[in-house]
Amino acid sequence: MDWIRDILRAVVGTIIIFSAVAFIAVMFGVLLERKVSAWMQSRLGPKHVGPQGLLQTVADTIKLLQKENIVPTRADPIIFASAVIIVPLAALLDYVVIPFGTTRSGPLIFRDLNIGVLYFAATSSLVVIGILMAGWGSNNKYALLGGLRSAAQMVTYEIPIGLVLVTVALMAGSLSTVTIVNGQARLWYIVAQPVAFLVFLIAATAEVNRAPFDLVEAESELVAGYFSEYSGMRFALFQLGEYGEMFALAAMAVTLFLGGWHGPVLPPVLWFVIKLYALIFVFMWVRWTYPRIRIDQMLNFSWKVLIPVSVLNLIVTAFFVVMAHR
Amino acid sequence: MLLDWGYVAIFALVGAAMVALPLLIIWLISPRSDYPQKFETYESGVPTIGEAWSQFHVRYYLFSLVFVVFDVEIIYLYPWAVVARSLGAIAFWEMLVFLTILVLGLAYAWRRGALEWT
Amino acid sequence: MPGLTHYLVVSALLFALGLFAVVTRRNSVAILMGVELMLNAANINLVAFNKYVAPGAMQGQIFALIVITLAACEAAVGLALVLAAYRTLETVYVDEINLMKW
Amino acid sequence: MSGEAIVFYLLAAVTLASGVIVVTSENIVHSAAALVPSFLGVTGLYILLNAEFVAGIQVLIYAGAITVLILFAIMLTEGGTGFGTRQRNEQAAVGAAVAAAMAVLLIVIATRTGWTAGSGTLPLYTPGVIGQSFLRQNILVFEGTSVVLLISLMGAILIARRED
Repeated sequence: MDWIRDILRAVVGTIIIFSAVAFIAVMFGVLLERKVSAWMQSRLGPKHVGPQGLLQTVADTIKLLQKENIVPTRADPIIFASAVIIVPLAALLDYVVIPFGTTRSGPLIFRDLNIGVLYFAATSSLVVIGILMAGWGSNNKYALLGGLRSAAQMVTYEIPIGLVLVTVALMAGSLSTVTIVNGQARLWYIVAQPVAFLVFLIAATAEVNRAPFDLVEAESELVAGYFSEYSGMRFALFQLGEYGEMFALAAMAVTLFLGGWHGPVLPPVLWFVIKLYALIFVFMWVRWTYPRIRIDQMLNFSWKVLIPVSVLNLIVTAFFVVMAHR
Repeated sequence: MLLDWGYVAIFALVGAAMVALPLLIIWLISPRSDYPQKFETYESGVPTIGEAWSQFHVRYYLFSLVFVVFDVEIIYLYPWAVVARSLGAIAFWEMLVFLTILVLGLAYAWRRGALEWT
Repeated sequence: MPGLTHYLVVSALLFALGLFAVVTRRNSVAILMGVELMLNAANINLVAFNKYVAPGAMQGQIFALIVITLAACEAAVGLALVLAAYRTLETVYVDEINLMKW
Repeated sequence: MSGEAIVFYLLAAVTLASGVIVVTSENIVHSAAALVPSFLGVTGLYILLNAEFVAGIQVLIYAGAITVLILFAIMLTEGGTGFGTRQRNEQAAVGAAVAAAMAVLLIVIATRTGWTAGSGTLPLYTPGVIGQSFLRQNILVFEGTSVVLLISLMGAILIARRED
């Protein structure tokens, strides 16, 4: 019975990826964020729960599980409830096309789709819908304003990300992520495409609403942006969505520019994880270093700097790829 | 190919179930309160005034408008990127024409001030 | 196995739903949503015919892409018109936009 | 019933059920939100029809861009304030009859016509095949699209911008 085996494999794979993202990436990521910020500000950070505070996020999650289940009476119940599913799900769907490593029997990936990077762009664009629904469904002024700003920011930075994805696809001649990684066996694309890498990193920071692009959930003016009204476990699910999306974009950056699993001596999966956490560290470093920018600066930066630069970069890349081939 | 997408469909379904699981758990175990103020909309601690569902400024629309057009532009670049190498120089020139026309669009939007947050 | 007719029936039903929205809705944004449903129905037809009637050619899928593009343009321009009408007439309900009617 | 048939009926049910919500909901934001599952259902149908590239584009453009545009437009106009307002005009019954007649007509045509099954095998529609087709046979369409996009961008900015 082939199809039963396939279904079982898919279900088990999904559960593994989801648990890995939830526990290793998100829970550990939140802890790391607090430790890194503490380190940058000469503090100690969480220290009491578990050895060196390792279990702090676990304790926080258990606490959030026991919180009262509050849906504001003025909120729109259906939209309010579906947003909390859509945002983390759309973020986690990205992981389908990310190759984590390679084994003797082939690359370690949930499914190597023909349209890999296009799939990635499509699923991450679904997050915007969830955010708009969260903002509108809460019927809270801060949430709605934050949701609209988030949506404007995310759609604006989707364009440079799309252009960078096309540039890398052009280098590799394929949309499949495994082919892209295989194309970097000898030389990582970051060497040939430093500009594209920089654009991707900046746009990814904006895409996950992190400082310096965190004006959409600026605590001092908008409380928590689009998820102001979400408390308890719902809040945790939005955190899952946000950190899940950050790790997905970092993993995509590793896949596109840093050679994915390629590296000497160490096993491939370990290389992937090392590169992933190095990029995550860069995200955190940036977050705790730079001040927040204004919304007009944020939009101007994408439309008047990133997009022209990435279009130009694409044209130059196309010129070299096509001419070098002759 | 259908098998690939079957996997993706199962990923989405199982994933939705796993995301919904914590919501089921809190529905079962979380304490309830019938304290009406807790269900008020948050507005910095003062009583909520009016609905949040009001009208917003048109500038949000202008940005999403330019976004949609560029997003559509990029979908044509994906298939081009895959075959550009094998088609050679002609692919480059065709794409240059395509991109130039769209850069004109960006320039127009810039010039008309659609990219200004006024 | 679902055949061509199955897809055509689904698309016919979707088209009828869109048509219903277009002829009965008062809100112009809802009318545009109906138009989007109708375009989707047309696209299902194009792709289905591509698979079952002319598998060798690929015009069906290419044309579906073109239709998606035009749908995006239509939505952008259409919604811009709605906003312009709302600005001058302060309504989005098509039966209240009657400046040209007497 | 084969697996493909089950999936087909499920997708058709999702598409049509959310389509019904889109056209009947009294709350315009609910209509817009219901567009998303409807578009995703159509995406599933494309995949069943071996059109995965078109399916990816459908999610990216319809679910990810057009729905956002529609939600923005709703929030810039009536937003949620139009709850009390009547959403359908006086001819709802006539409209329903027309739509039903249209559906019946289309279904009769679809089932009564003897569609000639085409010759040739369906190639795997990878992005590469689509790209070849765009850059070779359909080059005029390809370049024409960019002009259409440019014109609609200019037109929409011209219309939507506040003249002051």
